[in-house]
Amino acid sequence: MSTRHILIAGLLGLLGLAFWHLAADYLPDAALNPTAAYYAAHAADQTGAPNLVTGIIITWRGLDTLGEVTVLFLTSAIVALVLAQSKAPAGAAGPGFLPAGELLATGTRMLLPLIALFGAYVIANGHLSPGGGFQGGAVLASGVLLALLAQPRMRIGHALLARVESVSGLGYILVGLAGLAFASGFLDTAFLPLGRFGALLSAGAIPLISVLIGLKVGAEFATILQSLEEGEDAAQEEDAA
Amino acid sequence: MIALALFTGFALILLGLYGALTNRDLIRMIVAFTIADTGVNVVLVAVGYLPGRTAPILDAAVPVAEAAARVIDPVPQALVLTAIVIGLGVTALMLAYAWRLFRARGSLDISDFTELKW
Amino acid sequence: MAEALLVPAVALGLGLVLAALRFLRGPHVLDRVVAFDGLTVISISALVLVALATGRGIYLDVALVYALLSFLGVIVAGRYLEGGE
Amino acid sequence: MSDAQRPLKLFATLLLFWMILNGSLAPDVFLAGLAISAAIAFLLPGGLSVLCGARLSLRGVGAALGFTGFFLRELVVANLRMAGLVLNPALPVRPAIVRVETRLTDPVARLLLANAITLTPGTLSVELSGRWLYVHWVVAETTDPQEATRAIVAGFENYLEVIYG
Amino acid sequence: MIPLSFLLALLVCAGALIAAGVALATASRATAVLGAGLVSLFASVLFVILAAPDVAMTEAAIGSGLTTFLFFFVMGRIRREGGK
Amino acid sequence: MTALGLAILTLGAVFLALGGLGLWRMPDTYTRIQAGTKATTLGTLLSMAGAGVLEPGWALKLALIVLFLMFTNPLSSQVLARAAHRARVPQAPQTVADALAEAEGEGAQ
Repeated sequence: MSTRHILIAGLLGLLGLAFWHLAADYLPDAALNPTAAYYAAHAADQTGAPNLVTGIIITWRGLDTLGEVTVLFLTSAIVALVLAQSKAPAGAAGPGFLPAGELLATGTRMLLPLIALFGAYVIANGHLSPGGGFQGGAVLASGVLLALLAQPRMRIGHALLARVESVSGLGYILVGLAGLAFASGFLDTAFLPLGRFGALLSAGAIPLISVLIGLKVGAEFATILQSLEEGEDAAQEEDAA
Repeated sequence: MIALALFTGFALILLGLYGALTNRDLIRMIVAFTIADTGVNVVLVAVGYLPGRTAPILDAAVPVAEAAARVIDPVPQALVLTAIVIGLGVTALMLAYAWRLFRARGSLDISDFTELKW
Repeated sequence: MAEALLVPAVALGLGLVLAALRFLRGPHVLDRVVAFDGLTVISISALVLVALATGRGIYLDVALVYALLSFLGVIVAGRYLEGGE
Repeated sequence: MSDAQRPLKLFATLLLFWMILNGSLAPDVFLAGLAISAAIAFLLPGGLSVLCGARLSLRGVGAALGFTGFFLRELVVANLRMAGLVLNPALPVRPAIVRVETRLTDPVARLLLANAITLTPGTLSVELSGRWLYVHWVVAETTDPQEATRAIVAGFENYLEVIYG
Repeated sequence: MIPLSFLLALLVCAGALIAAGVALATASRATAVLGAGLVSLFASVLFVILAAPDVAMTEAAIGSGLTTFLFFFVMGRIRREGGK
Repeated sequence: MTALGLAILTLGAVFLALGGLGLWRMPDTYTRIQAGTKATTLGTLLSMAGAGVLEPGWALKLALIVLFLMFTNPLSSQVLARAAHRARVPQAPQTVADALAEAEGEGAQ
């Protein structure tokens, strides 16, 4: 026991020594490296997106993002699968929280539309200001989480979530293929007009892809939250009742 | 400021790893893991920062022509952005397995799972 | 103006330190949750100060996320601790 | 409150918030806001907004302005008192949880009342059940429900009753 | 401009390290989860100071809201199913 | 104009610091919630007002931040106070009455 602690502390000490050298000798570059400089110089004429991070995520590194969304989908599917195979002991099924009070319930009913609106704003302005599909999806999932907290019985159906998830995933692939057909390659967003730099509807297909990613990520997070919230047993209980 | 952020990030990684390796409680191991995760993100963002420059978003404050001379490296930010999202997925997966183990064995203490002992 | 912003920053830092001390001390878990709540609200003003100092209005979007979503963590903790620790 | 009006009021509130968020009056922003607000108001039938249940007459608007002014004044008073309390070395607190009564029935009005009480001098809503509101009071002047109601609730309730009557 | 950012960065870094220390040292699971949430809160402010608002927004929405929820929910279920 | 904005901003920051002081000095959880909520809400309101005076172009968004905060902050405080009461967090020795505990006691019998 204690020898193990000492061993771990020693190993981590070695790692810390390596980190120390990395950090102490670190000197920031004076200028951007060539890749970043290229991205900064060509944001306006290639993607039309003032937010370079969104431009990189959706256009220049779009394939990585597609892969990442797939990984997230696999995660949510595996979480649901892992939890579906085990049942709660008799009499212990049901939510882990006590029922909410009236004030929280009313507050949730008032806040949910606002959170959804803010999520839509974050998604739609992803190419102009901080935000984009991933952030907006997280905000939307936070709305779902608030609904679960205030009214544990208030759930969006798993079937609906799965449908939103698969339709937006399919749409993402189709937009990518449209880039292959009408522009220079897979996931090239320039097949739609770039529009006026800095306007809401501009930057080619970037807002469209943002919306699809936002819906997909939001649905995946919501699936994870609901799987952890209910599990299989409580749903069966409802069916029986 | 970069050095400060780097040291904080590295310290968070070490603290998180130490906690994940020495705790016996599954939930607290996962908590320590998320702390290490945050530390990695801090280090990556700090490496992308250049002193005296501003966020890689072009608007009235940063015209397009000056962009390459005024903004910081956007590539690590794009990387970290996706890393955070995946990090949540990984945490959810670990918690799902922890819960499954709890239902199978009625305990969250790893010393009760003898076949995993090292 | 940048130097003048230091005065509010110091006052705000004092608030951060005091709330962090409460988080450190406890004694009950709910005291820590209260300190957490205070820290998130104070952070909103810190973000606005950073936005003022750098002159970038886009940072306000992050402050908006804090204002709208940071209370979720507090509510989750409160709802869990309702049933005892 | 008629049920047909509720989604419409929610839609109007959301559209207003959308325009404030974007801070622009461009036509594409407005059209996107129309679509998004309509979608949210349609998809969240249980949603409420501050306008829901409110009386949109001249008298209601006047009462709303009065409520806002009264609330801001009380907020400042609350903070000055709290500052005096915190900076006092003796820390003369006399806490109590007292029971007060409210006549309001509209859920939005009840929530606004509880929030206003939380932000005003020395009081904090703990629980709302039926017509009883349980309030934590830092420097309790009385424990009698009638007197406490007069001291804590009456000021806000007069305005809210006019708005959400 | 620099001293202000540096002052806030210093506070935030110290806060993150303290919160991590609390999270690892405490005996209570709930406090550990709160500590992790606080670490990601401070990290998010640090990201804004390091000029990464996109990352800060993600961390604020995910780190202090959704992750905390996952932990507390699983802990609530475990408490209900009779854990120790 | 700049001086006015800075003054309001500093006042707001002072109120935030007072909120921190209240969190630190108050004797029990309920009074800490009170001190924390009120002082930080007004402090944020004043800070945003000061920032709005300094940068008039940001005023709408700052107003929205204040609006959201004024709505969410009391709500979370109420949930916390309710949780503290349900979890039977001990109250300060100076406490004179607890009507909620009496009401719950009657309901249980």
